[in-house]
Amino acid sequence: MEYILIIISAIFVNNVVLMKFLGVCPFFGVSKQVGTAVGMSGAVVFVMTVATIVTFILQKYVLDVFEIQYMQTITFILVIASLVQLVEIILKKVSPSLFQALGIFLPLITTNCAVLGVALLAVKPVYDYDLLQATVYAVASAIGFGLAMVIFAGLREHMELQDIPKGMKGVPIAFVVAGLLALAFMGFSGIA
Amino acid sequence: MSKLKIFTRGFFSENAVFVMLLGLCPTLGTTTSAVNGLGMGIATTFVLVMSNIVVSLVKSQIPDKVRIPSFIVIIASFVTIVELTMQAYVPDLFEVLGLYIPLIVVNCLILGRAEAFASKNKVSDSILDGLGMGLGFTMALMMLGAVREILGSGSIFNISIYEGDGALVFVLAPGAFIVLGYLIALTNILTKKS
Amino acid sequence: MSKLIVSPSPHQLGSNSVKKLMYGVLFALIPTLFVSVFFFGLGAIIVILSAVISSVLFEYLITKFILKRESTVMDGSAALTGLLLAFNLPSNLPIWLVIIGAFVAIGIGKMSFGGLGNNPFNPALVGRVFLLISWPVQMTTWPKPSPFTEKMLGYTDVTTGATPLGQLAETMRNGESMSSLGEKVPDYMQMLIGNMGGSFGEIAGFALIIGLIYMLMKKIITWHIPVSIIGSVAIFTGILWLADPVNFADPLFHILTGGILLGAIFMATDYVTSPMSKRGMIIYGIGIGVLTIVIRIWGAFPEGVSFAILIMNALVPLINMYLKPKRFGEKVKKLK
Amino acid sequence: MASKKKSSFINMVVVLFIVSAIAATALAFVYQATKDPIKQAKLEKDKKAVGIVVPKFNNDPVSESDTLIIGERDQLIFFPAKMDNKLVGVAIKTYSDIGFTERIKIMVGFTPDGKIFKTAVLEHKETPGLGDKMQKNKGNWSEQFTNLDVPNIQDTDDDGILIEVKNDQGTIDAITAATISSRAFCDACERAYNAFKKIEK
Amino acid sequence: MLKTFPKGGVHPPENKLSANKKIEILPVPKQVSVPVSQHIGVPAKVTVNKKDVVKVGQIIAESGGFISANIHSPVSGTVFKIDEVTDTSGYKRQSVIINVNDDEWDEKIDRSEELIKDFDISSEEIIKKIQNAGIVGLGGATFPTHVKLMPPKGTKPEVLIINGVECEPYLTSDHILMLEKGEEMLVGIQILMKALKVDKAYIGIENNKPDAITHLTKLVKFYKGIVVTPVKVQYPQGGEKQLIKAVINREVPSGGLPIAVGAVVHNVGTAYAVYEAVQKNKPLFERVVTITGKSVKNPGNYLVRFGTAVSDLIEAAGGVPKNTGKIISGGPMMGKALNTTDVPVAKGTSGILIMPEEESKRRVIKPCIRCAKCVDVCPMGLEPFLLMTFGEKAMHKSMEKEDVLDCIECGSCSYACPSDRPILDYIRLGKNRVGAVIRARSTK
Amino acid sequence: MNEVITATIITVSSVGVVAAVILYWASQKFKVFEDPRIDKVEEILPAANCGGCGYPGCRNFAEVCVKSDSLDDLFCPVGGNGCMSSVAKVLGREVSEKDKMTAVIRCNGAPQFRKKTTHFDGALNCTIQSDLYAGETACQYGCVGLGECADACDFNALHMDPITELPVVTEANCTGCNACVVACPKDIIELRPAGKKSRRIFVSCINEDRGGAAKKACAVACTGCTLCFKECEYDAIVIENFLAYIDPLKCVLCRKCVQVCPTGAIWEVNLPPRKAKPAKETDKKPEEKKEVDLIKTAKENITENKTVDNKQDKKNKTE
Amino acid sequence: MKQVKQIIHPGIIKSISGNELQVSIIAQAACASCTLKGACSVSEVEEKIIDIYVENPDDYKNGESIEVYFKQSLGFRALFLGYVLPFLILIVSLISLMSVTKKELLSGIISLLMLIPYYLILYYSKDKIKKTFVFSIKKSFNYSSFRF
Ligand SMILES: Cc1cc2nc3c(=O)[nH]c(=O)nc-3n(C[C@H](O)[C@H](O)[C@H](O)COP(=O)(O)O)c2cc1C
Ligand SMILES: Cc1cc2nc3c(=O)[nH]c(=O)nc-3n(C[C@H](O)[C@H](O)[C@H](O)COP(=O)(O)O)c2cc1C
Ligand SMILES: Cc1cc2nc3c(=O)[nH]c(=O)nc-3n(C[C@H](O)[C@H](O)[C@H](O)COP(=O)(O)O)c2cc1C
Ligand SMILES: Cc1cc2nc3c(=O)[nH]c(=O)nc-3n(C[C@H](O)[C@H](O)[C@H](O)CO)c2cc1C
Ligand code: SF4
Ligand code: SF4
Ligand code: SF4
Ligand code: SF4
Ligand code: FES
Repeated sequence: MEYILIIISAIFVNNVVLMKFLGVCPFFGVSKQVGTAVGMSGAVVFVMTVATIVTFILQKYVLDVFEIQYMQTITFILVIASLVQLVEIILKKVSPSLFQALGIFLPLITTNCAVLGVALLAVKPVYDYDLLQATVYAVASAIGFGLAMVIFAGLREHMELQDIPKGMKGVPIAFVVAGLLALAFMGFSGIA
Repeated sequence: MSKLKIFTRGFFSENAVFVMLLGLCPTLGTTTSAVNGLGMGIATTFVLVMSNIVVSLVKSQIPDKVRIPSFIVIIASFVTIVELTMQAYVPDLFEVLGLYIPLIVVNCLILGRAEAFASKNKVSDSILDGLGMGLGFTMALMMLGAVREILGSGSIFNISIYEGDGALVFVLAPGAFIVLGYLIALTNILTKKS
Repeated sequence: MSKLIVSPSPHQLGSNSVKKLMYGVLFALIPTLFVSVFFFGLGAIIVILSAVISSVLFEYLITKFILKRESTVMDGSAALTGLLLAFNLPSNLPIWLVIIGAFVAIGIGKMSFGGLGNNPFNPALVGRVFLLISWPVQMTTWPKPSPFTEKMLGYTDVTTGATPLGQLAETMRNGESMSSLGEKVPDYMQMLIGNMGGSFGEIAGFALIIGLIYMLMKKIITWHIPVSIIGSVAIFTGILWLADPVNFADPLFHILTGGILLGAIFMATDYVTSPMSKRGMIIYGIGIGVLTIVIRIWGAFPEGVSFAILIMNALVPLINMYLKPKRFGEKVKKLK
Repeated sequence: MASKKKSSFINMVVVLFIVSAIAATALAFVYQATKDPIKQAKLEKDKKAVGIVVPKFNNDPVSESDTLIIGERDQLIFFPAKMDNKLVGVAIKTYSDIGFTERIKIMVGFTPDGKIFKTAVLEHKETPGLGDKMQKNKGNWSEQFTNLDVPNIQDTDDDGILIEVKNDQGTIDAITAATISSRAFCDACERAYNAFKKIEK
Repeated sequence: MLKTFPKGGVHPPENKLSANKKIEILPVPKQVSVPVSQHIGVPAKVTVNKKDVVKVGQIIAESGGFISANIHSPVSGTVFKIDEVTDTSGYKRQSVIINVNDDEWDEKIDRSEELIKDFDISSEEIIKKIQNAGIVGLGGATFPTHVKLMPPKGTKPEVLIINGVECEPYLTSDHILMLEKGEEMLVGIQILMKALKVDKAYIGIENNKPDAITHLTKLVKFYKGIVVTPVKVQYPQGGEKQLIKAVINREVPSGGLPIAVGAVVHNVGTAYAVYEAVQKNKPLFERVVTITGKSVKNPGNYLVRFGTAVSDLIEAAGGVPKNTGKIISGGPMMGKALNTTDVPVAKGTSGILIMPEEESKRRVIKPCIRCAKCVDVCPMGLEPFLLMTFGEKAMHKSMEKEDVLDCIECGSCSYACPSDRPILDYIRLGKNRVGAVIRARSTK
Repeated sequence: MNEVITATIITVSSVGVVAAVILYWASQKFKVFEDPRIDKVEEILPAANCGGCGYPGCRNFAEVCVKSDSLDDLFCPVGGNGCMSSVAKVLGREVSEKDKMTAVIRCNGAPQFRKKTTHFDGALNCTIQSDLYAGETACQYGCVGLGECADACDFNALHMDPITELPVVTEANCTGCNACVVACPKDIIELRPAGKKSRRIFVSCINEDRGGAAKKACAVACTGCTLCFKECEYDAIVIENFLAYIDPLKCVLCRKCVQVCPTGAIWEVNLPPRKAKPAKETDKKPEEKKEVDLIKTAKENITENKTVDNKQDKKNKTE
Repeated sequence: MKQVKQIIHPGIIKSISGNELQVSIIAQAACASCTLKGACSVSEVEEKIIDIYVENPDDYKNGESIEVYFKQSLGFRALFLGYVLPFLILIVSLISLMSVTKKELLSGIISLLMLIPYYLILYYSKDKIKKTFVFSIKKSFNYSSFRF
């Protein structure tokens, strides 16, 4: 039950992009096509999970032990930046053709803000998560990110075909759509 | 490029928020009021200027391949400094801005300026660039914060300007997106006309 | 003989028009209008008038001065948006809030996207949800229905009461059993004719169904969306109720209360924001039904139709992308 | 871009090591320098809150504070306020987790007879415009708690809880449209009151 | 329930003004201009020269390839010239212009009215005869009939379906043909069956022609293997894919031919032409044409020689009415608007419809309200609104993905659209481009 | 040193070094050699991404420029010769000068010369109309005037003249990108060398009908009367299918043909005004003279660059 | 003839070696137009080169623009192998280890290490994978220049 609550809360109620404003740049940048949005979500789930597990261990068994919590930002960002690269290198090394296939399927997989943000949130003292809860939280957040992104990509593909007034075309209308999407997601608030 | 232009383009032609759409998370997340926007903007500006200075100083000592990680370390250090200082001297603001302070690290604006400008230019120019970009960012955040505060809480800089409740949405997440959308539309229209 | 006209086929056009459809829906709303005025009197009239007039006016002003296009107010869609927005409000809402709601509905919800046909979200609901979140207090104080009394002439100082759904939420929050709810809310017959609290357009179940029948007969809408919404609500709440009748209300209660009927018949069916294929419509309807109940039972809001419709509106492009109508001739059937 | 260094494995490792080391050192010093001010700032907040919620005193309640353990995990800090060594009130830092979002932390001050003197909100993440009306500067809702005579509240529904909103058969008017926050606030006060009773003993 | 296709379709007002008008024979005009391209496929090659004397039924242009058809002289006289004349396509095409002199028929043609039921020739001979007679589909597409009778390798025809649906409003030429020449047509069907080596034929007739249904049902008892199948009045019931689905419940696959499901579809007029070609040696040089329209004085059905100017035909029906807006060759749903009345009647001309001005004008285009009416009525299960948007934005690749080539151009979508959007115009545009690209790809 | 400082330095440095190793590895694995000249070439290119060069975008063109051995077949019509020579400079290669090309409109048939016989009422799109039939006039070759070409032009070099209902090229903006040529379903538009000082002479008609028919359909059509052909001393004019065509490479701009053309189908652009030759004018019958005047005024209308936003115009028509 | 959903990318032939074409994919993502792409920290900016096997390499020349076709289902399969499957391994091992050992640190590290055998397996089956993920190409067509 506790896990279900974490999942629902992270996906719907406190959606990372729509409610918590994490990873807004890729949310707007990579959401022009549904296909890529779906692909990206899959990758984000993996990266976010791995990143959260690693940073969680780092936090709890290094930073907390030595009482240097204030080094959180700098260690987390280094770990995350290299992790993302590591994943790609391994993939490329291990299976070049798989890597190529992903290459044309996905535009990019880094979402610094969201990954770092979720990693930071997962170790937040108020939540007091253990590793499993933190991981579940990360996975759910990533799914929430992916969900918002896929829905938004659908809306934007649709908007491409519509007759949007000149001044609103492109980015402005995308923001308004995102706003209305967030408005709709407010309906989930309080589910707990 | 003239010094003036280096300084001013961050305000208008290359404004991080309205034109280049960088650093959207803090932009949206911290602008529930003008003051919060201002605070976030200043924190970001500080990191931006300082990291620009340092990057510009050490640029020739750093091998190409570790450029990015080095920059990240430099930026992250300044972010931590900001974090610690704010905790010590403006704890209330720090609490409101919360998560977004550490997230300054990943604001593409900062890494972007370090990479695209400071790593290629003199220290003095880098300071100007950082200051211009940072203040442009601050201005944008303040504007967004001000609009949201006026519409959402009926006040500006915590000074009440009309009676009664504002439209709550503007303080909440949807309002952030919507207001920014219209502000961008407005800048588009204004810049196209002039 | 004057110049011959040449054009590609077809040379004959049907008799449908946007205007006809929109006025058809307006006509179908008339019974509801009467019922709401019957129960809420002057308040209903004031809110309706201010919503419709300001919607039409905003659309006119925006097309004329901002978009600089031909005015489109005569097609009736703005009036319809206004009327449906009004039906979603409490009858004692201050006029300035109604006007803001109309502005948001038309300005943000519709004209920002280029007007009729371009908006991804239902404008009236955008207006309503905007109001609901911005001014939750005003938006959740419901006047008591008061047929045939002089109170009908009151607008601001009428007695307020709770909606059945508010009672439901309260009951569930307090962990009381459903039988205690039964004492607090009107019986189903009363609900069907509209004698209960709530937004003044949503109460009149019977009148709304008349509207549905009219629209189905006139082929303005098809059955898919309303039926799948109501059906999925009935099934979902039915399962919960059968499993645990003490803690969950019965399906009929859920269908008759709140905005399910208004939403299913008039709001979810909005052409612009609903899917294009029949299969899509059914999925869309099921989504709305299930989300509504989820929000009602587990969410912070006592009512969830508006949110459910908006959320499914957001999914419509995806539905359209993946649930295409069945193409002719995809599979070959062998003759026996 | 005249003299970019060539990348070799060694110099990369060395450079990054140096950069990290310098950064770490610098940070460590900043940390050292800000450590005390941060602690101070935190104490200051408590101090200020304590100053608000209990009658005039002339000791240093913060330095005399103590932790009270209730149940398994619950820990509340209380601050005795003394006027000329005579106890004039106790401030209790309490919290509630049943709010709309995350934990609400408040400071509740009691006079020795168990009455609430005043309350102060320390931290909350409730919705601006709704739940945040519990803050003093956003509305006068919390005035209800000033001088609330808790021991003499009638427990109408006999559930043993004294501080409750009217919806739960209590005495407190909830914030309009924010019953949940109000309930959480009451919950925190109740917790503090229970702690107070424990201290009394 | 009556048979019909499963999805889509519209029911425009039928307006069969000329329904009970007997076939009249239009007098031979003074001059005819016979286009050499009256069919789908390669144009025929002219075989006569200026000043040559020709008889009725004599070949004047020879088939130019496999998918092509012979053209016979519809009149007797001398070839005046060979020139470019505007035809129903709206463009100038090569035509043979003949000055009429008398009405002298080729002697091989049997001009008697007598019904000849029996035939005893092989399938190959039938096809040869049909090919020589220049018969093309008279249902509108003018596809050379002999090609359809020679199924490609690997396919086997199982049933013959005769299209007597005539779902277009106004038109009645097939209807009257079924009434007056029913028996001849049935013999024609038997010939076609033999040619295809099938033993089953269905005649699909829309339910709004009860007299034709009863008449033919009575007659088919004497003809083995032929069944009359009444179908629901629903445009475009006459589209061959729809008709096949309605009659034998098989769906022609996307991009496939009817033969893929073992069916071959012919129009009733074609069947009659086959009868005349095989039993009477009469090539295709005249056909029944409906002339109709609400403002037309005498709507009627005329037997017209090809090459006759449309203006002559209109004259026979009482002249061009005042306030004429549009003159359409064919029905209102699929017909082609003419830019002049000086075009010749050709093999594909099933009717001439005259529309008054107020009915001819299109209405103001409004934005799409996504009402899905077009999706509902599309018999092919396409999404016309989407195709139109892609067309407007020149997103041809997306159109290809959305199966634009499946569109049968029935126009139901444009008809149903409440916003009066010219959906089919843009779909056609897209079909053109996409079709061309696909061909270019496959030839590479 | 203090414990915290030690811990800090150790953790951060070790994380830093690990990151360095990983990123170094990454950079090794992901090394893609991108010729730095590609960037430079791209910078020179106009960034119109119009595809006029035959490649999907400017960057692709830049890549091809860098990779291929000679620049002979490569030309960016938008940047023109200047741009190509800068590219050549960057790459240290030769570039052959290409004449500037510009679009010319080979239809002269303003409504006063080409009577409309029908009214087109379909979707306002040239291709849709020309797929349907020959057009509103008796000339089946001429411009249908719905401006698909102007829509296709990305450089604001084409607009529809509301009076002549024909497209007008603004030569200064035209980059010769070929987009309009591709767009026009009637093949009205031809890319021709702009000529010295932008002077050029061409036949503004593509009607291949016999003289009489052509003339009947359009008063300013080329009837294939061969007068110009006979007049031309440089063999620059060929007549095929009753239509004259002036070879831009052979034409020396003597403009004799212009004067002899009885219908005014030959255009001269940017040539200085000629001295009046009253003798020839009076030769003509009064009626014809009137017609020539008419043509002249019409031409003035045509050549005058009215900058009307034709898209706006079209919008109005649609609504 | 039912069409398979395809991902289509425009690309340019970079080089040809034997039957293999090296094709560079033109970025379509937001990055392509982003002004800061040069400054972006991570790997998305470099161009993507893929190898494509063709029967008739003589038909193609360097620098030619083509369209790369890739079955969408294959894209999802790649996604599954590259990200989703290791993710599942990670999660499953984490959950099971946590419930068995109750030791966070140990379970976390072991489940991360579980990825190593996964990638090893992937490494040893790379030839098979190569056969699965095939691209096909078609020459580019400009639709607007084609008509009847
Ligand atoms: C976006 C949103 C934010 C809300 N924030 C709060 C809040 O901070 N505190 C609160 O008590 N209720 C909040 N609510 C309202 C509660 O969910 C719930 O509707 C309300 O407390 C019911 O109480 P009432 O009986 O006072 O209306 C919020 C609702 C929404 C939709
Ligand atoms: C290129 C082409 C080839 C065709 N080949 C055959 C064929 O081999 N057999 C056949 O029965 N019909 C063939 N058809 C005829 C069509 O299936 C169809 O009957 C004809 O186009 C008329 O149909 P309609 O009037 O419904 O459009 C062919 C049509 C086309 C366009
Ligand atoms: C929308 C549509 C409607 C059609 N309606 C008829 C019709 O009413 N009667 C008819 O004989 N053919 C009609 N056709 C043509 C048939 O599809 C088919 O081409 C014809 O029956 C084949 O016979 P034929 O080759 O003998 O002409 C229609 C075609 C289409 C696409
Ligand atoms: C059946 C039907 C239902 C409609 N429902 C709504 C509605 O719920 N809200 C609304 O704003 N407009 C509604 N409209 C009107 C119109 O579609 C709407 O204003 C468009 O969404 C504006 O682009 C409806 C129209 C029809 C025909
Ligand atoms: S899309 Fe084609 S097949 Fe479908 S209704 Fe329109 S014209 Fe008919
Ligand atoms: S019928 Fe017309 S308005 Fe309705 S969806 Fe189709 S194109 Fe749009
Ligand atoms: S006029 Fe034609 S050739 Fe010239 S720039 Fe425009 S589209 Fe290109
Ligand atoms: S030149 Fe061609 S494209 Fe341009 S308006 Fe004329 S017909 Fe249309
Ligand atoms: S600031 Fe760009 S993703 Fe968060």
